[in-house]
Amino acid sequence: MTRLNNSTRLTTRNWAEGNYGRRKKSVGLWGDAWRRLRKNPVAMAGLVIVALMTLMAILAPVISPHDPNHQYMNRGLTSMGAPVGPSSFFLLGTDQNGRDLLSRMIWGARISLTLGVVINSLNAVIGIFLGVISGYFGKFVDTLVMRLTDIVLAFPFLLLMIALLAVLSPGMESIIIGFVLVGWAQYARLVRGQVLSVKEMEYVQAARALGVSTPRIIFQHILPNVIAPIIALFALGVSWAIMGEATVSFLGLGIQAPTASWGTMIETGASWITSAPWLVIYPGILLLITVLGFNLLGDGLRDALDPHLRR
Amino acid sequence: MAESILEVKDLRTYFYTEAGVVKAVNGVNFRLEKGQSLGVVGESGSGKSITALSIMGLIKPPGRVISGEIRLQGQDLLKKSRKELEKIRGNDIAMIFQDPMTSLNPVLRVGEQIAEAVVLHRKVNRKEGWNVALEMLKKVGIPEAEDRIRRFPHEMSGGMRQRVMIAIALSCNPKVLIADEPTTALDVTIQAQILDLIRLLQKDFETATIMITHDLGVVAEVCRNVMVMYAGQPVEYSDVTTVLEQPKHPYTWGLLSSLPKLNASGKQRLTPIDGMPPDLGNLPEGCAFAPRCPHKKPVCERQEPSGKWLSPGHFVRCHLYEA
Amino acid sequence: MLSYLIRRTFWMIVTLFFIVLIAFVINFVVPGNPARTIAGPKASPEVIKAIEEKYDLNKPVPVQFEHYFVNLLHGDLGISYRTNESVNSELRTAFPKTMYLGFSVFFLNVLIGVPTGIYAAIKRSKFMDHVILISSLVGTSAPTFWIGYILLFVVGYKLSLLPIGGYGGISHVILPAFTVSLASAAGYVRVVRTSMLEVLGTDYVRTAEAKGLSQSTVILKHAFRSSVIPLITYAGMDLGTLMGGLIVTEGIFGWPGIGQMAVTAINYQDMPTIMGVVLVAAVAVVIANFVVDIIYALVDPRISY
Amino acid sequence: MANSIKDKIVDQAEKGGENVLLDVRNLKQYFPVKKGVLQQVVGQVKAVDGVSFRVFPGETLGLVGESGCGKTTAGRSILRLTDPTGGEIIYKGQHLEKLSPRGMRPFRREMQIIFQDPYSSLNPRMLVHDIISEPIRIHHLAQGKGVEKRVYELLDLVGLNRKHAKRYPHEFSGGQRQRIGVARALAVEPELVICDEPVSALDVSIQAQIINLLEDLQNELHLSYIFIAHDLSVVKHISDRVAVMYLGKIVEVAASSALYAEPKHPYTQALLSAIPEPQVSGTKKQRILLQGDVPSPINPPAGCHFHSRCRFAQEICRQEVPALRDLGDGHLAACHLAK
Amino acid sequence: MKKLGAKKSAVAGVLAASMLIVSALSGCGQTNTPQTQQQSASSNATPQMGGVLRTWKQYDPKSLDPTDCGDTDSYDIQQNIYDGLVMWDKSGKEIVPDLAAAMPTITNGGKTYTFQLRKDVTFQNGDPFTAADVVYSFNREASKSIASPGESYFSMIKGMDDVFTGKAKTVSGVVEKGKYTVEFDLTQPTRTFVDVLAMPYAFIVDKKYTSALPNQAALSLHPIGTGPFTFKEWKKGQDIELVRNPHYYLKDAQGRQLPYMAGITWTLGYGNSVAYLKFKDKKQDFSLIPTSDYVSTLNDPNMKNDITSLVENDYFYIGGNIKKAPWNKKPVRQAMEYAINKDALVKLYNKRIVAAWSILPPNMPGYQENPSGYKYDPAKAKELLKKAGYTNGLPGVHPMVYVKNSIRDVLAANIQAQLAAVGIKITLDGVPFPKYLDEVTKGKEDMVYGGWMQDYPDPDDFLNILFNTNQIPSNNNVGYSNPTVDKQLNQLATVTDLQKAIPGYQAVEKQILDDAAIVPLYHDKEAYLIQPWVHNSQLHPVYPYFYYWTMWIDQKAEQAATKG
Repeated sequence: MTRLNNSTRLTTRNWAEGNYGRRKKSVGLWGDAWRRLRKNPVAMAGLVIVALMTLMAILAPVISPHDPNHQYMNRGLTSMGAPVGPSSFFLLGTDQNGRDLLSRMIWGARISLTLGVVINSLNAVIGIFLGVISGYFGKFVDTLVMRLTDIVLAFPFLLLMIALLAVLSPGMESIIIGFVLVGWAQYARLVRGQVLSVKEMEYVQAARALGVSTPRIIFQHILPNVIAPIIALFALGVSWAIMGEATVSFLGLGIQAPTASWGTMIETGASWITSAPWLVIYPGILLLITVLGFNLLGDGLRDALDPHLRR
Repeated sequence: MAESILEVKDLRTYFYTEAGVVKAVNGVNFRLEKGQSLGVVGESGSGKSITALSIMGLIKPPGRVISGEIRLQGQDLLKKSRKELEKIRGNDIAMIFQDPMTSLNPVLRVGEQIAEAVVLHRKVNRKEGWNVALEMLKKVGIPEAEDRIRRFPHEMSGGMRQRVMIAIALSCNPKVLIADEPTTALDVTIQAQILDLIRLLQKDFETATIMITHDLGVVAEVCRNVMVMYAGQPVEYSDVTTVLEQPKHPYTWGLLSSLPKLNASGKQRLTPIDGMPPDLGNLPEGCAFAPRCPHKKPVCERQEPSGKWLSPGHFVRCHLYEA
Repeated sequence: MLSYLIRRTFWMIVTLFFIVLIAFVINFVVPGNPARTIAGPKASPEVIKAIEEKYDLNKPVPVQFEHYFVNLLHGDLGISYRTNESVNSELRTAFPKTMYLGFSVFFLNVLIGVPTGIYAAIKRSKFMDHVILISSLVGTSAPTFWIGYILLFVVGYKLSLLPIGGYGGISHVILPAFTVSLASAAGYVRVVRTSMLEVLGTDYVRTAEAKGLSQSTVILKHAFRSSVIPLITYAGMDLGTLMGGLIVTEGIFGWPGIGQMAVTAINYQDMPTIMGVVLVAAVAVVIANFVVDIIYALVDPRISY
Repeated sequence: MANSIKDKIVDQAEKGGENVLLDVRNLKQYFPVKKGVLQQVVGQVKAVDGVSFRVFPGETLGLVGESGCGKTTAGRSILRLTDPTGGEIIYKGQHLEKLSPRGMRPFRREMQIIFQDPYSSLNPRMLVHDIISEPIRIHHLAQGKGVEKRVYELLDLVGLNRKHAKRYPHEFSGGQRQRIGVARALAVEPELVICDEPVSALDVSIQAQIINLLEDLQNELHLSYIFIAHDLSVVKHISDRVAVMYLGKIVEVAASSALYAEPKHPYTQALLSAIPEPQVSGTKKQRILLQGDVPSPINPPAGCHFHSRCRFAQEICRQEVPALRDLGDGHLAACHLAK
Repeated sequence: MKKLGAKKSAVAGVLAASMLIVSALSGCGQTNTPQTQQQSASSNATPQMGGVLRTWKQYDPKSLDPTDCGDTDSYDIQQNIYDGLVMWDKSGKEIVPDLAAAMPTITNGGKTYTFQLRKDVTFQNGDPFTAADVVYSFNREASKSIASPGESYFSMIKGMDDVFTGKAKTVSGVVEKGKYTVEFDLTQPTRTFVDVLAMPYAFIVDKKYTSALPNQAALSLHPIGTGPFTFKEWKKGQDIELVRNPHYYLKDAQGRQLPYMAGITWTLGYGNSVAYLKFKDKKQDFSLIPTSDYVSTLNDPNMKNDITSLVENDYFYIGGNIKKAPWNKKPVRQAMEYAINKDALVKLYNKRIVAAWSILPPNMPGYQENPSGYKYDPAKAKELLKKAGYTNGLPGVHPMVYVKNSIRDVLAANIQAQLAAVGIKITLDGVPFPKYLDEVTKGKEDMVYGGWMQDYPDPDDFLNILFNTNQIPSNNNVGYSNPTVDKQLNQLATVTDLQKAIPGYQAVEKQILDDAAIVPLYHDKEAYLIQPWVHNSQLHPVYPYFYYWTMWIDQKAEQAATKG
């Protein structure tokens, strides 16, 4: 799985001085970012994928053609008990238990997205909290937090997860705990860096000169200005978590049966590549597309929200 | 009339951005004679830097030189191939940029950065290239040049770096030197040193110089002729005394009266130009300066002035002088 | 520079200490008695007691940690519960193999990533740039384990072009290295492209162009050289990720490195081995980051410590 | 009109009158230089190294010097945006240098700052309305509808349109943004405004607009300014008195007209002579070219900091730090040789 | 002893790892006999000498030291290097002499066993084999510093435990009675003593060589025994090489020196699916059949003849923890007996298992097909639940712990659905083997899906160890306790003639099932692939591996096949 790339931003040089921008009707920076995002067809493709996946996850009970856990012992399995291939009844075939693969893939979206969002929300909260403290107050706290992130980031992520999941019981909670133990560091580091640079901005100095209280400086002047890269990181983080869950599940430490999780589906389907290739190919493709969607969106957001592109 | 080195005719450089076509340079004409020094003055966005980059052939997408001629000793640079231009750049025309802190490659030694141009254009070997570099460093007044030649740019002060930039530019004895705000990023005492140096070398190398600046003081110091630009067009051209003392264009008036005078006695209120420079992506009809002009006439907002030579050597683009 | 080295080393040691501590804590909150696992269900209490004594498991956890730590200072990672052998000697066999695969991946990454990244930067916003960017994202998004199986099946078995798994020379390393590289080279492409774009927009590249240098000189001598630093950072950071990719890939292709060692050890809850692998991998990452910092200083004259 | 008041102030300053608004005494602001294994402090950047000056009600004190001379740092120390290393800051008779952040709060209403960079000085995530109303709310200067009314007043005051209130800073040009910054500073109705290079990022024509605005506001609201800038002509134009800084120290203070007409310190002389003037005819002044660069503030030359570049330097200059002496008529210079 | 999950652990610690093997091994043959279904190849063809068998293991063996032979992977390799005093014959039903010259004479009311040793045996390094080596080996097994997990199998030998607990220096019950005579004194008559002697922990090592080694681990890396193959090299994670021992003491019926093959190489490190592909590619002589490829392999004319299979002596079951409600109610347990459609499980496992209605597996002495006469009847199950007072199904959701692997996930999901259909809601708790052991051996679980594999073919190994009250909770994980059953089991253990004990065991088995202590699910069928040029690949019926020393390779056929 990929660790989140450290911000690789694109900067365009100011090719000419001065203000050439056309005066548009007043929009906030978010509106501005949205406009930029809309012009980026690749990012929009990502957004569409993400939206579709979200929709799929929410509407799973409505759109999935079968109960994802219903085992069709006769219709869904050959006489020897092998999965059956795609047909008009099972659009993408069945799995080893005679369950409808498509339905399981649709329900699997719930697991993947829930995990991705929950993990990253927790990471973001912890990371922002520590990053702000570390970046704004500096000194001892900063050293402590930064050393901690160094240590966390020095662990080979997957090994740590394996060790952790070997200790905790496999399952959703364990995955969340494990991924949060590791994942917050990325956020903290990013936020700290942002806070450090924003803190020196003259508008923060101005706020201090005006007697604005420290909490208000943090919440009104600093946080809103560091949020943009966090949003991009969030999208990339979701892709990281989805991929991570799949990898951990692949190693047999993931979500418990019979819950439909893409990683587990690929794991159990992996060895069927010769005899029932649909078991591994379709969930694999769906996983790839989803991760790609979040990556595209995250990249696009990073560009759209990048303050270096502004002015 | 002296020999013409560089002649720019009706140069137009546009940028095709998402927000529309930005007419950064919109019809620039001038002529530069051997050894002459031309000041190009204007505020941000007046197109003076883009003009320089256009001459150098360094306009990058989304920008494009859409029309005009740039004749260097009669040959139109706009018709040259990339390879041919590479032979001319740094050799016949050299350029100094505004910010000496960022204009030198941080990972290459200063000597290398001078020598590589010499090796390239003068077809000498590396060692000779370094010798030339050393000689140039001495010429631009860098003390302990033998030591400094091995240094990296970050080990030098801004003034020193700008001297290195000048050494690079002059190392191949160019016919034309374009200096784009060479002292804007420097302190005033260092600026004085650099301007002094430029003046000295101008004489020494007999290089025709285009000095781009927003500071009329700088122009007064080093230039013989001045071209004032506004919104991508030259609005007034003349010798420096005329422009500073008997300007004809309302914009030039405005510029001069905006400046606090050092030698003024007592308090005098400044007279700024109202409003803001126009959006180059959305130029007004008629004269671009009209919306800010205190002397505008109805015709100014309808029709672009074509410009007029009031005397040989004094050009003004203003409806006040067109009849 | 020297004092920087000392400071950096000091922090490296602190980091490593905490890594040891964390690894130890994780391993010793494991439910279940390792002695019982070793002895099996039928073992009498005496056997279990004897095994506990043998592996130091009857002591309080802080004492165990102290013993472990003191041994560690002597370079001794303990005895594997599973094989009864010293973890050191097992790592000595396995780690070079992981290095072999890891460096092959690195080589592929640089070989693919750097030229492609430069090319994309030159062709910025052109068709090929988009193609490269999108395919690099697809590469990053493809699950390593999934790709591994598919490559193994198609290239190894169906086409019989390369060996089907196992350890060996270049022909053996190609498939697993490529599997990992597919995801990570994409990162290199993006980093090189981005940093090249950034450098290509700088004033000093414009200066180089203004000197009349040819495009290739400008790109290779002026732009790439100074854009190499983000690449080094990325490569250093990527190492941790690489480890992850290697664990999965080693399992699929039967590559006898530390990744496989870890997975086996986890199946047996062989804690000394797990800790050994985690430590070695963490040390590798920490040292790599250290080396990266040193290389920085060598590559970038602006950095002095 | 206004001139008569100004003259009175200068007069007061020269005579050391009692009515002092701000008295800065021996202000020091050092920044540690860390190195070594344990990041021990091995030296200090003496950004501001014993600066003393006074500001009188209604006057503009210009603070000039080249980059790195400490003028900006001095401005920020006075406002306690950084904690000064030493010295006293006495505002209306009260010492500010030791106050807690809470204790500083009342004084935040009295002293304000306008920044150089019109881009980084406004929070890009806030509407202009919110930027200007924030200080009003914090200091409870108006309630409810009153806040909005006050915002509009301020916008009018700095020459902006009311409908601009509902826009974001990035939609404005540099000059307009600088006006917003001024409006924000004036929202708390301060008496003293520190203008930190407020026009140096602006084009000449816009610069003049802002200078005029600042002058008008001073007359209207009886503000005092500390005007920090490197552009000597601008400083001369706007200041009643001017202090020249070099390497963390003030080398010369005098009434603006006196200083420009007859600079006493060799550095001031060189500085003034270096200014390129947009005039061709008339008397060309004699240019004094300084050699070399400004020395490092970590390790400034002993004695007079300027001696390494001074054409008159003598032995005493290398040994002793010159004091800021009154050479008559309130014209102070820190030079052993000045008369 | 074996907990399955654990299968294949000849001895104690079993790994979740080898579970992959469990899922893969399994047979196709319809036969219930222990005979392996042999490929066409010729029992009448003459064995050829030479050729190297290229076989495979996913993981490195735990150890090549017999005191640490905790898993079948280690056993599979060690049995070639070492010999014991006795071994199982090819039928798996009878113990025959190995290093002993004959079966022991039993005296002292079944408490003294005297072995005469072979005199023609040397270790692979040339050292002669004598009674001193036997005594040394048992003392080594008992030693505290080694802490062998198999020590407790030999507790019946006098003084064994004393050495282990440090009360004595030497094992008093193993006595050298002459250069080639050894006497074992037991604390009480034990029918299974000779069975235990066939276990790998009782392999004999070279006293002179082993006692001179610098440390214990050294034997594992440089093992020397009397066996048919000599250890050559172990490249961790890559391969293990054994070569023919030319001085092996056994000859075949025609008087040819055994073994036939020049060596055996196990390549290590990759998974089942890769091994399968390598087998198909003829790069490997042996492979398991991945679950996913089983059906297609059966239908593949090129491969179906390469399959060898055998029903194993194991059984899998589910059960509630009888110590806890609601499983303490017999009707609830009985309801479960009727709730599971075992044919569905057989189908899901591609018929690589046989449905089980009994505890003892088909090849075990005393096997009965369905002692309590249960059948699949969900209506009856619901009725029984009602009888227990649960009209709307069992209250609560019950986590069922099992050793996780992909096939067990499939079966568990089906069990879950079947139980849900009669009103028993469970969740699945698939865990790694160590954690599974931790839960069940402490009786913490609510429900368990487990398995058991024989150590030796004696009903005692299943019924006594799994259902005696004194085995709660370490092996009697469901907490079954019936005083009558206990009494019978204790008595049956001392009966010296197994045949006489069988009717008693059958009655006990019926009683346990009548009490519905557990629900038997299925027995495994071992099945794997062996290339047609490998002959005599007879499965070991007790530990399902090969008798490598009687296998031979048709090298011409191999060359022809691998070239083509």
